[in-house]
Amino acid sequence: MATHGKKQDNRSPADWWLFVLGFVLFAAVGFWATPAILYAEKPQPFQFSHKLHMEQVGEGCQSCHAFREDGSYTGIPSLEKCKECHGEEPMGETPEEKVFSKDYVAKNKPIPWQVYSKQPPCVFFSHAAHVANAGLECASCHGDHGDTEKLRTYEYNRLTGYSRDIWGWSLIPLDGPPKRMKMDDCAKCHRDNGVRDACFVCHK
Amino acid sequence: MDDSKFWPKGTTRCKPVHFGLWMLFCLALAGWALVSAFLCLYKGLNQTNMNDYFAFGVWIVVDLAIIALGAGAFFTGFMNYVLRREELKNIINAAVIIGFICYSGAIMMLGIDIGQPIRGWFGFWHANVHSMLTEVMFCITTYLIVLIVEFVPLILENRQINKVPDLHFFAHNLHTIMIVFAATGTFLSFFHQGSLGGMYGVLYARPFAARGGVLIWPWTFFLFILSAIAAGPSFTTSIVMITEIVTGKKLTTHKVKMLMAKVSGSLLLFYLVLKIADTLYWAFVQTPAMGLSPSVYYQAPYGTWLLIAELGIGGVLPCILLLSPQVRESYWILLLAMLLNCFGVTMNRFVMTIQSLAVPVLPFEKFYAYLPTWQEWGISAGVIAYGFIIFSLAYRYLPVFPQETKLNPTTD
Amino acid sequence: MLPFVFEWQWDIGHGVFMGLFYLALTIVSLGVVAALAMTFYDLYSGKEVHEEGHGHEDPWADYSYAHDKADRGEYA
Amino acid sequence: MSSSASEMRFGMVIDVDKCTGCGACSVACMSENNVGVLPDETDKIRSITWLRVYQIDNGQPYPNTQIAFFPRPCQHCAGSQGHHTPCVSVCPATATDRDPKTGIVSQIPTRCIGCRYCVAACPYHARYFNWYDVPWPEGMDKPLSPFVAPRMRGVVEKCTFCFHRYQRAQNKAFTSGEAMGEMDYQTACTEACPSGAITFGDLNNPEHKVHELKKSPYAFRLLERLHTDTAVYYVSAREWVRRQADNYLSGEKLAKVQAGGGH
Repeated sequence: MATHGKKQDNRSPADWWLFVLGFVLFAAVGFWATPAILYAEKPQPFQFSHKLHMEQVGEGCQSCHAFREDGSYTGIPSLEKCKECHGEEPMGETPEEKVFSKDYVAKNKPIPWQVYSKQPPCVFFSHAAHVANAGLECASCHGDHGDTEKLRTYEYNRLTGYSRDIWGWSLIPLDGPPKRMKMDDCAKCHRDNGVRDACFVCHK
Repeated sequence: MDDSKFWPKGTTRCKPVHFGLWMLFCLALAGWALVSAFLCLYKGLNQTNMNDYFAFGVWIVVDLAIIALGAGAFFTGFMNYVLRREELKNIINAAVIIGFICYSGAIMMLGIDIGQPIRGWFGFWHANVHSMLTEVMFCITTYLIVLIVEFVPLILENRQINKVPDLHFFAHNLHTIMIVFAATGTFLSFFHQGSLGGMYGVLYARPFAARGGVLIWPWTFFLFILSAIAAGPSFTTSIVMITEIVTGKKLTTHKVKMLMAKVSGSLLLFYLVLKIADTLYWAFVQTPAMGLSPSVYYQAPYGTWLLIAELGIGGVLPCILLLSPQVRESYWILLLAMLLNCFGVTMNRFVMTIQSLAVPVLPFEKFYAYLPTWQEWGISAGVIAYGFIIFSLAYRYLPVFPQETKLNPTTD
Repeated sequence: MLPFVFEWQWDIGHGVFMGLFYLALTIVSLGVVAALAMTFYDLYSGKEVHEEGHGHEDPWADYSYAHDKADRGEYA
Repeated sequence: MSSSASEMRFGMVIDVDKCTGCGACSVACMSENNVGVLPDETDKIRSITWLRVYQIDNGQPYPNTQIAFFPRPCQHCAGSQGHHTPCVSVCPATATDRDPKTGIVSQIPTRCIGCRYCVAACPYHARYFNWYDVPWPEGMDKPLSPFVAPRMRGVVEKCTFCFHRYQRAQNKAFTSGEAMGEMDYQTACTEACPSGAITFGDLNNPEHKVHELKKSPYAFRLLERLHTDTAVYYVSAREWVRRQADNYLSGEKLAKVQAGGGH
């Protein structure tokens, strides 16, 4: 027989609060734990001060990060570029430079830098189009990287292997570069500047 | 094991042993599908016989066919809830379940059919609104949601579940506003049945499939809607009749079946007139304008027998049968006519998919034929097994047929 | 799908397509919400469940949809 | 690049009478664009050849048999008479588009969901689906070009007119300040062709060779009557070759639908 009817009596307010509490608790754990699980750290070969170097060189960023004659971009300078100034004997006193001279310059071994802004292989990015053609500052995408005294920790996504800088720092599109270098961030800037191109312009 | 307290009130069902054996058979069929699906997902689509000439294979044919046959759900719902044909309430539950099976089955198949299933959501997120396939994806998914909403109250009306007051009232209230869902479903279904046809009609560089039309809609858009609503009610009714034969019970009055047959037949006649006009224009005006003759289209094994099978045996013949009152009176000929109608729409979807791709467009290209592998058949069979399982469970435990108790009075 | 996705453009195509899509979704979700609200009302107003769902003499005689209408007196 | 310049349309003029069918273009294309070699390359309806060379003949018995070769890259259709490019408009996920600046039809494999609707839409069979995981044996990944991303299983790929070479040429133009010349951007197949059968350039630019070549009375395009408006022109002095480019009813005159010069 139908003896139910007043079922709502079974649910006391305490049950609801327990539910809300559990929900919030799990959401918080997920929010903090997920990045910790998803991203791993990788050390840079040795420390490097952009600030120090900027004081020594004459032409700013371009002194080391330059265009080649065919319009391609060198990106991180090769060891040869470093050797234009550095010899096997350290120029300064820092222990970092000793490592650099002993392990890399002396052995003529390329430095395996971890590149924060390295994009997945499907992405085409032209520094020439942005710097030489559109006249953007390096800092508009790389932030104050050129003024830093230390290299921050490099983090990468354990699943994809890509740098966390691509899209791991914030999921909501409040931060643009350098905090985030997602396709949406490129697209936003393009759209704001009235450049709406075919997919091929940024993909290969 | 006695499950009789879950049966709808006042009905009897076969012994659990028999039902279990039948389920085992269905599960075996589903197992074949699971093995096939695993191979296709793990090793890739090289497990099929599709290739760069037959980009679409038997899965798309089955997809299109079951979606056309599932149109019985929206059209019966439309006639029942919107046009207020009260007598159709006796078959609407079956129509909804069959529609749900067809649509969910089709979506599961599509998940295996695309090369990168994990990226399936790109079609929604990065939608190209100019593609007919985008329209299909959006409408099918949304309509499946509608079908779930329509199916849920029926599940909640299981004799035991319905004792829970919350669920009882929820089911009851969903029924009260069913017209809202039925109308939305009609709108959605109308568009994606059309978009499925539009998918082929817009392939303007594929002379076999291409059609003219109005605005953005090629004629196939309208022809697919019409053929689906002509075949859908036939499919629903024939499934009910087959269930009657298998269970040995009368589940709806013959009057309901005759009404469905009449609707089906009239729509089929309307469809056939337009389809034949379209075919004649296509064969004698459009095709020569592209420098082709219909004889190029119909090469072995895809000969003109396809045309005869689709429009003759699966079109004109069932149309005549369904529209003659004497035939509608006869149980067996009516069933035959309805099955022929379903066969016709299936042939249409087959021809539009496979033959469109088989016909070479470059003059120096070859004419290829295609045969599915056992993995492709396995997944197709899986959808059928899935349908058997859902429909059998629904029949056993849910009050699908309102007239059942009246038509099968129990002696005890 | 959403206006901040890269492919989105404020044109007729997107307006009509997405407009109809979201309209359909809204109608369906509002329908479900309405049914839920009615259910809560029924429960809290203390409405009793009839035995075996539909306490008519013959529970199958005017089942489901027809019975809904009968409840609202549309057959009267 | 100055946007005031008139719209470009990159395209090819392929001299069928010069083509010897050697296949150098296909090979150059495969190595330039990281096209993999499948476990079974005899399965020709599943293997990937962005630029396929078709062999055609005049259907006459020996000794009157003549053969010719049709190298067939993606035709980079524009679509005319109210039509879009056949493949671009059908893609549900916007994985392919046509760049109005260059007239090049792109394909973004990382966006492709693998529905193969575009493969069905293309009458030239220029689109290829990755039915297999491409096996790059140990060491075979070393000579991959860094300018083109290798594709994964389950996506569609096709000829891009070596768009990465356009990007490179553009970079050079940006840094040097000089406008991009005709020879700065040439496809790999054009460079590889030993008999000079393929000419590549901007069809709309009167300074480019293709602009003149496409006006030849012997120039034609594949399936002109479908109104796909392709960017690849063919040239042959032999009428039977020109006739093979499109479908004709028996007795129908070639001249009736001959595109002749421009479009």
